[in-house]
Amino acid sequence: MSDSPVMTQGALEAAEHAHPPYQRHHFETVDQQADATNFAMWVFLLTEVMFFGGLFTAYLILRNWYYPAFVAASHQLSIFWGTTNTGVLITSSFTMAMGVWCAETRRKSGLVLALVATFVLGLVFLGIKGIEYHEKWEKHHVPGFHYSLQSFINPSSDPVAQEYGDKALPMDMARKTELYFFLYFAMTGMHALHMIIGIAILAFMIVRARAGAYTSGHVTFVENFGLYWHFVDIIWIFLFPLLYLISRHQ
Amino acid sequence: MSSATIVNLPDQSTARIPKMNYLSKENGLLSWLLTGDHKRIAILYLISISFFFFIGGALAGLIRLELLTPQSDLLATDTYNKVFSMHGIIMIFFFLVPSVPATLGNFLIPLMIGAKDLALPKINLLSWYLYVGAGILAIYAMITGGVDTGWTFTTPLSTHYVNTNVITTGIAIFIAGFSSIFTGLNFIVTIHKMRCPGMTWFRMPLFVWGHYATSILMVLGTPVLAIALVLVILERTVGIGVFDPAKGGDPLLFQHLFWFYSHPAVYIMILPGMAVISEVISTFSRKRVFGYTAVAFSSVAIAVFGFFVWAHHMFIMGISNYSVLIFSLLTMLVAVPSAIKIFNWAFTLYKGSITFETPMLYAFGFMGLFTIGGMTGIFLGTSGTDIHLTETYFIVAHFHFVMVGGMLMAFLAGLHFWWPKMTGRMYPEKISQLAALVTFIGFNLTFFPQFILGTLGMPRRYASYPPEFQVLNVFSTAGATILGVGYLLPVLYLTWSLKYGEIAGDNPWQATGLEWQMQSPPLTENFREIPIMDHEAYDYEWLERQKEKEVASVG
Amino acid sequence: MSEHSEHEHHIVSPKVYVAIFAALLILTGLTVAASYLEMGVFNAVVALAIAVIKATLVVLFFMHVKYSTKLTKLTVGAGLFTFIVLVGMTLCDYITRAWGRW
Amino acid sequence: MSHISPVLWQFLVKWLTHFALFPPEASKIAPQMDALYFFIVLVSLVGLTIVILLVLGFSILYSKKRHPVAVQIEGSTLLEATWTIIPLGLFLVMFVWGALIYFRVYTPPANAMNIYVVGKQWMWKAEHPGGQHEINALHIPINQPIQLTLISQDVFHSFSIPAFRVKREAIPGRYNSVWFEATTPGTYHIFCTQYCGTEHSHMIGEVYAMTPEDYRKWLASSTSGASLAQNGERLFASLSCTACHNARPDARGPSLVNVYGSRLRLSNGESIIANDAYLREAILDPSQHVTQGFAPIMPTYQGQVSEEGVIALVEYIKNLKSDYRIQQTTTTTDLLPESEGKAVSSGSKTAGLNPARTGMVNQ
Repeated sequence: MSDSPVMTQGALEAAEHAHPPYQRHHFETVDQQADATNFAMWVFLLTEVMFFGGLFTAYLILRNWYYPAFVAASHQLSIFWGTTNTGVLITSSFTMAMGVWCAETRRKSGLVLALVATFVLGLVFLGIKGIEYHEKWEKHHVPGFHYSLQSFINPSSDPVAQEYGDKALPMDMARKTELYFFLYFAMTGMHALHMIIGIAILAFMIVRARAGAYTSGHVTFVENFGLYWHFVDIIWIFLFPLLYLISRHQ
Repeated sequence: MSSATIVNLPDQSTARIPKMNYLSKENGLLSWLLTGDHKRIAILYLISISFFFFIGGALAGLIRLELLTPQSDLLATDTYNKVFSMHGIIMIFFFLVPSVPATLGNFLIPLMIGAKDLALPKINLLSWYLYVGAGILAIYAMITGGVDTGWTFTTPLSTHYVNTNVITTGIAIFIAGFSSIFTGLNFIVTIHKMRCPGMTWFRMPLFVWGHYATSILMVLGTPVLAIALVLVILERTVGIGVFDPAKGGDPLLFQHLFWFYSHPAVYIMILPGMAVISEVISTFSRKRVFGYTAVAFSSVAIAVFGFFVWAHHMFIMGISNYSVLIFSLLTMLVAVPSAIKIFNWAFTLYKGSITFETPMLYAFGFMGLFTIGGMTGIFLGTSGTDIHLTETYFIVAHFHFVMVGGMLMAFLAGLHFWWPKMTGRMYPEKISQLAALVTFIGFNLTFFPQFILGTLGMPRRYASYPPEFQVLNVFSTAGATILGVGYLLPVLYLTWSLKYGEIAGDNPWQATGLEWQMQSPPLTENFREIPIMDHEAYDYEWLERQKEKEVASVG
Repeated sequence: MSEHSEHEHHIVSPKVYVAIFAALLILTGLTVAASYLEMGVFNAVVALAIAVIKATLVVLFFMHVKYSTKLTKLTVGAGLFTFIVLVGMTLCDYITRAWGRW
Repeated sequence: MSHISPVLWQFLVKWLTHFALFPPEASKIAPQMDALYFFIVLVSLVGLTIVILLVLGFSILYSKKRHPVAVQIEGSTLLEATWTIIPLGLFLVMFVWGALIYFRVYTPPANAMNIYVVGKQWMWKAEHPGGQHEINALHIPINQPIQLTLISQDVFHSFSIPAFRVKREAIPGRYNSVWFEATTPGTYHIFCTQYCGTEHSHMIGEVYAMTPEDYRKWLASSTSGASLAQNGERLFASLSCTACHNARPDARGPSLVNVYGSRLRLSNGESIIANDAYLREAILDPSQHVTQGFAPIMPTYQGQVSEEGVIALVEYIKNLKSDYRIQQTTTTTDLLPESEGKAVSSGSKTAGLNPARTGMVNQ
């Protein structure tokens, strides 16, 4: 036990300030700080997993109950845009990973480039999402806002439904498509919200990276943000098959 | 040595509060509002949760007054419904969940493991702001019409059949949830990454173990409540239908999601209480906690098993018989670690050297009341008797025994125990012992009759009730007044002691924890240099040696 | 679980990233193609299996878990476990409801 | 003081004369449940006594005055094992015992008389098979198993009769059931125990357990003319159900004769038992489970039929033991042009035509 129970006055902390400026005073070493913040990010991601967990549970139950409605409604999503978006997001994850690598190896221009690429890809993803949402809005497939069952009780009126040869759903089943679309909007919306937050942080990081903040050995922030960005990617990796690919052959 | 107390205060004529401490380092409101110091944040939390406790308590008083007579004469039924809903919401989300962790835990965990602060001081401050923001929103919702769904927000009542401030309150709880997540996250990271050299897992005080288990529950459980509330809010605003049977949703799904958090939440509320009791019992019997590892692991076991038992709140709602079997069985398993703890505490007293200061009295109260509360939980976990007893006053009495008899007693035990560390001054001993006794008597008179009421079938959340239940209700209300006095006393004398209490010195209880080996109140940076832990937790022999050394060096 | 504060900070080489990136794109193509095949219940199984593989790749390499401490691995495991408890035990209730009475 | 004491006195007298620790045991399950209850009480008391004795005993024996120096003890694996295994064993006994009772309460015997109960804000409406309705009251014969099929029209309610030790939630969208067999004639409380809104505490009723003779008298005096099944039949005709469910060889819908309780093969290859819940679902969500060999063409009646209406239909279908009744209905419907307004009148005519057959449908 080296700490002294004796109380004396007048702390001389200044003398201890031999460590880098980004080290917070309550950490003993930079490594400890990096370790702790990295672990904190992981614990935060646990929270996020459980947050989406509730939505996934609801999705699985309702999908089992109303499978025909979920199939017909999922046909309304564009597989082209969905696949493109998956590609875009995976690419952005890749550029982010490269960004982390650049930061670790202290390549400033590479880092800026990677972050900008991630930023742009993130915006592209949201843009495509916007196109898809707009399409849903036009077809009255937004639950709660003049929701229309036309595509499902009268598939011949809907070119997409015709393309997949959808049979008309009985009224009661057709109504359940609203549940599908609700889950679609809730899950992708929650995901998009995470994207927006991520993009905002990215913008901030680009500015700081240009100033060289992350290429002087202090890479924790970039790494932790990378974890967040990859997590958002993983959520989409599950959302894509669950929402878009329920069945494309019926 | 053979006096009846272990309190060892410095000579009052010469002793002074150390000039340099976390309270005196900076002055002004801003230095508090922008602080990153875990100890100051703990004090901020202490003030705010006390505020909410007394609002919740006042609402409880209204409930008891209304139930004095069988008719709903003091409050109209809808007012009564709002009152008990707000009582539940405030007490659970704004008092019990943050009570011990955010105050005592926040204050003590870094001190106990030899760290200069929590790992993420800014997140810690953010969590307090979230809490306060949520609290203000909840109060705003209460003032502008209240909410009458009960704290359980049962769908479809909360989504389609009430027109009170469900959304505002829902958002408030959502935000409070994130405050709790951040606290838990901070604790987990701190306990993993910030322990001082030599502080192995099994040298940590059990207080830290208890908070570690709590934090796991906070981090993993709370987001599910958050999403459930988001869905309720969306159901109300845009009519999404996930919980609406008319649209093909399932109201039982809400119950699943809600109780997935809200059952572990009761462990969030009780585990920190148990954590306090371990410290207090050990200190006042001068003995290492009996079966340290068993107590440590039982905390973690409660946290883990706590996730498997949520559906026991739904036995009569029509979940499948098979899940009833599984969840009832798992509920029996989660009861065992609590029994282990109780017996270990009892055996800690064996061959100890026991004194009866206020914290110890509260701890004894905790053990008795928590045993009753825990055992009555078995009545409800047993699927057969649950049918008759659930949703009656039996369940009200049960969880008040656990929450108020358990957690609140533990909170008061802890508050008195660490009061000298937090403020540098002792509380007055005699009157606080009296307060502990008054609380204990008032509590039993308030809640014990409710077990009988519940067995007789009186449903919970009734503004009026058949007249044959009146007598027991009168007992209960009478008890509540006594209980109210029991809770007011500490506020008065603790405030008094801030100025007039005796100077406590570093270690008034002769306790072993690291937090007692430093000045009271502590320095802002806790430790001038990071200590090295070279002994087990609760090593009273080490403490003796330490004292001898000191005497020798002074001599 | 004890501290290894001075653990080697592993830098993953860009080659690994490129390989993973390619694998992810290929798997995305696969999962889309699979959805056009008629496989009965296996459609869902295949789609989820591919998603799990993709997620695992991201977690292990992009998120560096393969090179991380046991604590990080444990954290990931804990998240997965509680997620499965939530989904699994809730679904159990729904599935067994159809079994009817005892 | 002098003017308070009579009140106090009254109070004490009231308490002493009415004092009870548990409600009357008025059903067959009540003594069984109480046995388990008192077993757990006993275990709790023993446990509590042990804890109190330990704490008090040690406090006295090892108070600082008597025992100034503590003896450090690490722990004892044997003791830990003891207080892990003994409570666990006791808890498991309670679990098994409790589960047995749970299944008894929620598994109605085959000969139970079925009464439908609809919960709504804020009343209980009971529908007897004979067509008797009652609100916040339930008349039942003793020594006869009674099954309650519960549903709510709006929010969660919970139907509780403490004297019978039974309770079940009435939730919207699906049937829950519970059964009991009253043993002692008398009047007992019905409570709604799930918080259900403003007037929750007024959702109280009485259950009248009567001797079989009294019950028969009550039945006779409160009949409304048509049995529940007859009401269902009327509704069945007025909703033009017979257009498809007419038991003809070319019918577009399956025959409903004797369908209740049978195992149906579904179009997706699964099979399902046609119970109350299934019948309800088939009316409101017909395409959820389509019978094999039939197209999913049935329209939904969600929003068109009240819960009481569904109950009447279910009761009618449950009691369809032969084609005779349905053909009667079909022929009458066929005579009329296919407009809905007319169909209603035809329905009532049908009911009026066959008053003599009430007994058969009503059983």
